[in-house]
Formats: sequence, structure tokens, C-alpha cells
Amino acid sequence: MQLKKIKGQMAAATCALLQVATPVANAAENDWDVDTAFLYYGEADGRVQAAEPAIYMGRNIGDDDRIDLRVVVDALTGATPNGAYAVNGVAQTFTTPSGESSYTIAPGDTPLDSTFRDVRVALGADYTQSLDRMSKIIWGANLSGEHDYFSMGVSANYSKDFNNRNTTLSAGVGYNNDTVKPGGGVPIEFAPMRDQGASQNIDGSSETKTIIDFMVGITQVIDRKTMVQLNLSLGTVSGYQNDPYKIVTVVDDPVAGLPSTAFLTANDLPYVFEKRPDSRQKSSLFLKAVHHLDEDVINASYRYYSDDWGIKSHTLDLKYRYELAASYLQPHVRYYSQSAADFYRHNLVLGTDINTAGDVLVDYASHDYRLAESTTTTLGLKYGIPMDDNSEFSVRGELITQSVNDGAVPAGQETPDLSAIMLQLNYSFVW
Amino acid sequence: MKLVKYSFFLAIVIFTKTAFSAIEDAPAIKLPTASGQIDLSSLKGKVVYLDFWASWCKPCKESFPWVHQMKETYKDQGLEVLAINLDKERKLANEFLDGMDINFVVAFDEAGDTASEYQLRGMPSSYLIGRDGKLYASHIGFREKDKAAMEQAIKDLLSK
Amino acid sequence: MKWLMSIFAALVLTGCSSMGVEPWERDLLAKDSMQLVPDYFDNFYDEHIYFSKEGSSGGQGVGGGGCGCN
Amino acid sequence: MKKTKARRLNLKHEAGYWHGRFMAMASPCEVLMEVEDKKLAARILEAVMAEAQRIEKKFSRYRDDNIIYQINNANSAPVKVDDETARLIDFADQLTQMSEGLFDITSGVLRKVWKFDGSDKVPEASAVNAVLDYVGWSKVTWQDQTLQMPAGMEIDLGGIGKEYAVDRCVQIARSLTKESVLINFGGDLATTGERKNKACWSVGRLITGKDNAVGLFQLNRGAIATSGDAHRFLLKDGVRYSHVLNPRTGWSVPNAPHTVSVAAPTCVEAGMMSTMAMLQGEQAEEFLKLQEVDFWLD
Repeated sequence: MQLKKIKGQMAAATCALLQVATPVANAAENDWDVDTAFLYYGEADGRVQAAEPAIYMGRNIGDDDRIDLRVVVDALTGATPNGAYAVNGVAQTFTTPSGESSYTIAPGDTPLDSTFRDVRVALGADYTQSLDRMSKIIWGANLSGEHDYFSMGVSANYSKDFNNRNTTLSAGVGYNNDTVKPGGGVPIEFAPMRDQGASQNIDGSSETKTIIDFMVGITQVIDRKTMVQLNLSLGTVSGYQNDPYKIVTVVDDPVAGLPSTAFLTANDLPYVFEKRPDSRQKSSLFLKAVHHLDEDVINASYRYYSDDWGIKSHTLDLKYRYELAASYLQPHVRYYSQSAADFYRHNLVLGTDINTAGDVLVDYASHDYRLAESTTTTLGLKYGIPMDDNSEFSVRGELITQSVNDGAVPAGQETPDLSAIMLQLNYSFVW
Repeated sequence: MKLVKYSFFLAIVIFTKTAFSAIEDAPAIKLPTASGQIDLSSLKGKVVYLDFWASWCKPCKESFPWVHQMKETYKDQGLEVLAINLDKERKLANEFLDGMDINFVVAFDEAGDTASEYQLRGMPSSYLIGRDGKLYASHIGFREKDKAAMEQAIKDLLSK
Repeated sequence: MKWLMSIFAALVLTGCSSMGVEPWERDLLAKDSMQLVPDYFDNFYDEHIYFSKEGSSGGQGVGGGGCGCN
Repeated sequence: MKKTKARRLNLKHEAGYWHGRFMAMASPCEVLMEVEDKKLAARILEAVMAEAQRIEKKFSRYRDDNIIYQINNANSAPVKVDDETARLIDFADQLTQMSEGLFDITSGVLRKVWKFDGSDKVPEASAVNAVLDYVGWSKVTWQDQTLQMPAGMEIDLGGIGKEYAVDRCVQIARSLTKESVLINFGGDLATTGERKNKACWSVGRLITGKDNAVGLFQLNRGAIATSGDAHRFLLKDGVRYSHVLNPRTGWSVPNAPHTVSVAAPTCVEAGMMSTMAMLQGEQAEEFLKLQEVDFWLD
């Protein structure tokens, strides 16, 4: 055989052989989106401290369905107001929920119950079921438990896209069933707190409430840079809604506001357990807009809330995402203000609101600061670094200040301001 | 005018599922590519798979290997693929394409004019144009489960 | 509540179909930062904290799970 | 029911790159990836592994569930093959023409009489001639993606398969990363492109039976393939019979080099060039010089 040069022919033949397509990344990549976070929440003056690690995972299933899972652990310590208020010149003694011990608050200090300490674990799962190209249902379930509280709920949210996906209408319903099992038992409403060691006014060990929520919403794309959302929600809560650990002070004289010395027998303390209505109708209107500037993004929302307990509130929330070269800064402002619940009472006056036999003459009463007229202001800043491989690290700090307007109350008995910080670390990635 | 447009799409939706017959002429396309210009009319005589995509659209990305494969499999039978990029900035499209192994022509339509001509209703959108330059089928989105039907449509039109 | 409902209905019925963008103009809307809830846990923690410190809650959606928070 | 557990990848980080290993096509396979991200490296390795296994499964002549088995057991019936198989057969067809019949995918049946076990069992001429009736690409009808072959003949794409797999995997790796990836399937290797900072992949050239690398290639692009196997021969009356068989005569090619390595843009070209060189016997070196390729021969 003659030797001949075949290099060119070989290259051409090889080219024909190898020009084949490379069907690599075939199916939609079904990776998990993972978001891990850690929150430290700390209130000033030795009040509540919380550490909350959390993990979220979500992935697509097939073409259109999706599953999202969430686990949050919430570890709490610290002290929380028991419902009584500070009084000048008088030390106040209270019995702990278990009834087995007592604690004394110095004159002029706000009564805090420091016996609470809790770990809460919450699980959540959502399944997004797509019905067709334009509509889907998100089925949700959640479960949470702590030593004195257990909650489980389910929800369904239907949404449908219209006019080239520029409009989305949604409707949702949620059902929740909560059980509270207070340490030491369920205190009898309006019954006095009793001395340590005495038999406490307890009736049963647990109570439940159910919550049903309805929501309708619309999301509308306004233009290439703007999208708005409007939600309307209605909620009904029925069942036990008292805070079993909160009491109301009984006074002889509203002008002085000192705990009564003439109240009932020797074993009774001048405080009665609070009582709230066993039904609550809530409604809210929620508006949100996101707007893209040249680089930055504004995310603003407003909520109006009202319920038949007499609470009306306004919430404004504004985030501004300021893009840096390879990261972003996001200042956050939130302002909240609410009116008091109709039955929010600074105290109950002996002879007017409650008689010497212990019969309470008003329907409901609570001195829980969360039912008072109040404002909450939050200032925060977040710094985030998105990375090339779809991961992102961010850190967020927020400063929360809450102040309660007690109205006309004797000097020194005002609810103190609450200030707290939030520090949050976040790392999200695709797995 | 509105009625005409509407009937145009109605027909397409129906015909995707039944026998093939031409609807109307495919709107003209004259767009820049990385190396020059492409004119749809120059592809007459071939079956054209027209693919509208953008770098920010996830299913578009997922469709690329499949489109690549279709071209490879059916080019000998006369399939041509024209992928029209609808990014507002060509830089974004180029970043997306960088390092990708593609065997089809990518044209750039920053203004989206051809997209309006073709009355896109979703991203990605694809159209099948016959050898006669007429529009035969359209498809919105890209899903695993649609692949087989889309390939069948290509095959049917090639053998028509 | 009734007036809210009627505002809502009016918003749904009017105008919406004339607003919006073409499918190929969603480049900015597709960004993570342009989602209604761009930061999952920021939102989650906020809701959780304010739920336990304020007299009102909810509005963004249904479900979520209660707690005996103080 | 057998449940397969998620495979654990053999993936290690070495000086500036990820190094993945697996076994396929009866060879140790390696993938070197100059990427940062371990997940990306794992994805590339998995894709390469899957492709190697796919090709092995599809073209191995040791299986009874693939196209090669169908063809070899068609008993003279025509067999229509898929596109990929057709491209490989087309390629083999062209090689046969280029080599004037020295390269022939039907030559595998000669192994029935030639067993290269290091012994002196050189077959009888009559036995070789008997088998030779079943060798010869010219006896095969190949058109319209359909192959028709007399009963008793067999084809074997093994001579192209490994190099083809390397090049396919290079394409896959390129579609997954811009960074340089080196694919090495049992000594046939190729890169996807140049490394960072003009660095080269250092590739040791191992001769079977010797412990140390006899040469070090500095590969910055393209491919290198090696033919030959120092272990496979027969020795009789002082004559060494190499395992390279001439399909026209049915006899071992005299004075074929032990091994030939060739560098080329693709692994297929490199591999076919070295195979062709082996088939030239003592003219191997001359042949390679004529092709103006880089080569190593001993």
C-alpha cells in the first residue's frame, strides 16, 4: 500500500462524526432552593430574648408544581409584663402561674413575670398545584408546638392569571386550631389571683380557639417597572382568647390607682385574671407596590386593620433597595399605630367595676399592653451580597420602639416604652 | 383589526392539535444577528422553528438544549431554527449565550417589534413556519411534557 | 367592610385590562428584587415578631400558624 | 426489588482543579476540571460519566441489548440503525476507504483464531483463511442508514468508541463550563480548551507493564490518543506477532510499533491516526511524519 496523506480527509470525517448536538442539561433543573436564617431578638431591660434559627427549602416538581418546606425553632427567655402596672411607694407581690411560688416587684417597677421560658418548634409545608398554564392552588399546612401552646392549620389559596399575566386574582381560605395549656391550669376569668400555696382559681387544664380566614386579592402589573397588590382579608376567631397569664389590677381609688387593700379575703391578691370576648371579627385591607427605579427597587405597603374589639390600626412599611456595585443596602422603615380595644382597662375600681363579693360588673377587661393605644416605629438596615452561583448572604439589623398611650393614669403607672433589636443573618443557595 | 388578530390565534390553537393547514403568511422578520442580518424570507423552502426568548426567562434557558437537538436531528430534512432574543440590552443576551453550545441563528430584537408582530402571549413562544413561508403552529412556554408533541409537529411539517 | 368590598370590586372591574406589559417586557419584573415578597425570612420574622407585640396581624395572606407568644 | 442508592462521586480537589474518577469501557476514566465550584465539578463529572456509560452500553459488543448485537445477529437481514450509529458507521466506512481496507470494523471475527496471550499459539493458515471469509467491509451493503451483512460477519465499533466518547464528553463539558476540562478515558484524552494563565495539563505517558511514565506531555489544547498494547502479542520461533491484524490477509502486521501516541485537535482524529499508523507496521513512523502530526512512538 502506498503511504498517503489522509490528515485532511480524517479531519473532515471526524467533523461529520462529532458535529452532533450535545443534549446536556435536559430536563428543567430540579434543584432545591434553600434559605437558612438566624434571628436574634432582644428587648431592653431584661425582657424577652429570642433566638430563632430557621430553614426553608423549596423545589419544583415536574414542570409546574412545587413544594416548599419550612422549619423554625424559637427559643425564648426573659420576662414579660403580667398585666399589673407599676405603682410608686408600694411593693407588689404576685403568684407564679404554677401557684407554687411568688415574686415581689419593687415600688415604681413594672411587674414582669420572669418565669417564662419556652422553646417553640414550627413546621410548615406548601404544595403548589398548577391547574393549567394560568391558574394554580397552593395547599398549605402548618404545625407548631411549645410547652403550653399547640397550633395546627391548613390553608388553600387559588390564583388565576388574566390578560397576559398582567392581572392575577386570588382567593384563599385558612383554618387554624389552637390549644392553650397554661402552666398551672386555666385561670377562671375575673377570678382573683391567690396567694402562693393557696388553692388557685383554676378551671380545667386547656382551652381551644379556632381561626378562619378568608382573603381575596388582586395583583396588577402597571408597567414594566411597577406592580401593585391589593388584598382584602376577613377573619373570625372563636373560642378562648384570653392571655391566661395576664391580670388586671383592682383598686379602691382610681385617682391613686393603688392595688386594693379591701378586696375580698386574706388569701386573695388585688388582681383578677383578664377576660376577653370569645369571638373576634377581623378585617384588613392590604396594599403593596413594588417599583423599579433605574437600578434600585422600592417596596412599599400599607395595611388598614379593624376588628370588633375596637382595634383599628395603620401599618406603613417601606423598603428601599439601594444597589451597590456587587451588593446592596436596604434601609427599612415601618410605622404602626393602633387604637385601644374597647375593653382595655387600666384597672378595675372596687365598688364600680367589681363589688366586694368579687362579682365583676363589666363584660370584659384586659390590661395587656398589646390591646392599648400604641405606636411602633422600626428602623432597619440590611446588607446583602448576591453571588454568582445563585447564592446570597445578607445581614439585617432593626431597631424597634414601641410606646403605649395609657391615657389619663396616675403618675408613675404608665406602661413603659419597649425597645428591641433584631439581628438577622441569612444565607440562601441552590442545592 | 382586533377581530382578525383574535381569529388568527384561535386558528393556531386549534391547528396545533389537529391536521396541518396553513393559517396565513408568517410576518416578515429582518433582524440583526451577531455577524450580520437575517431575513426570514431567505429561509423559504425550509421549515423554520421560530423561538422567542430572553435571558431573564428561565424556561427559555431550559428549552435551548432541546432546540439545539431538534436542529441537529432534523436539519438534514430541512429544519432551520431562528431564535429571536428580546432582551432590552444585547449585552445581557451575549452574557447568556457565552459558553453555550448552540447550532442555530440568534437574532436580536431589542425593541420587540417582531414579538408584537407575532402577538406573543408568553415567554418563551415558538412558531412553526412551513416551507411555503406560512405560519402553521405556535406554542407558549416550555415544559417537559410538551416536548413530544412539539417534536411531532416539527416532523409532521417537515414531511408535509 | 362593605365600602372596602365595593372599592375592591371597582378596582377589579375597571381599568386593569388596559394596564400591564407585553410578555417580552418582563425583564425587570422577573428579578428577585421585584417580587412582592423578595426576602422570605425577613417577612416571616417580621410577621412573627409583630404578631406577638401588636394587637393586629395578618393581611398578607391566609394561614401561617399561631403561637402563644408574649 | 433493587433500590439503587445515590452514587457517591469520586471527586477530589487537587492543586487548582477538581479531579473525578470512575470506571467505564473497561478503563480507568478521569475528569480534571479547572472550576472553583464543587457542585459544578460534580455536575460535569456526572454528565461525563453518564455519557461514557451511554456510549458503552450502546456500542459494546459484549451486550445483547444494543444495536451492535442486533446487527451482528441479524442473520443477513437488513438492519436500519439510528442516526448516531449511522454516523459512526459512515465514519468507519470513510476510514476503510482512506486506508484502502486496512481499517475495517468487520475484522473482529479474526479474534476467533488469534488469541494474544503471550504464548506461541500462532494459528494455522487454514484456520485464518476460514475466518477471513467473514471479514471485509466490501461484503457489507450500507446505504440509507441500513446495514445488510452476510450471516456470520460481525462489526465492532470498539476501535472508535472510546475516542468518540472522549470527544462527546468534551462537548458536554464545554456546554457546562468555560473553564478548562481534561477528559481521560484509559489514555485517550482531550481538553475542552486552554487553562487559566496559559498553564498546561501535564499528562504522563504510561506504557502498560512499566511503572513509571515514560514521557510527560504538556497539553494545552486538543487531544492525545494512544494505540498499542505491549502485553498483547504472540512469540513463535523468535518472531513477535503484534496484536495488530491486517484484515486483508488475516495476519498480524509485522514489525508494528508497541505503542503509538498522536496529538490532534480531537481525540477521534488522534486515535484513528495512531490506529492507522499501527496498521502500517514498520512504515508507521514514515506514515506519521507524512501526516504532519505530533507523535510519540516506541
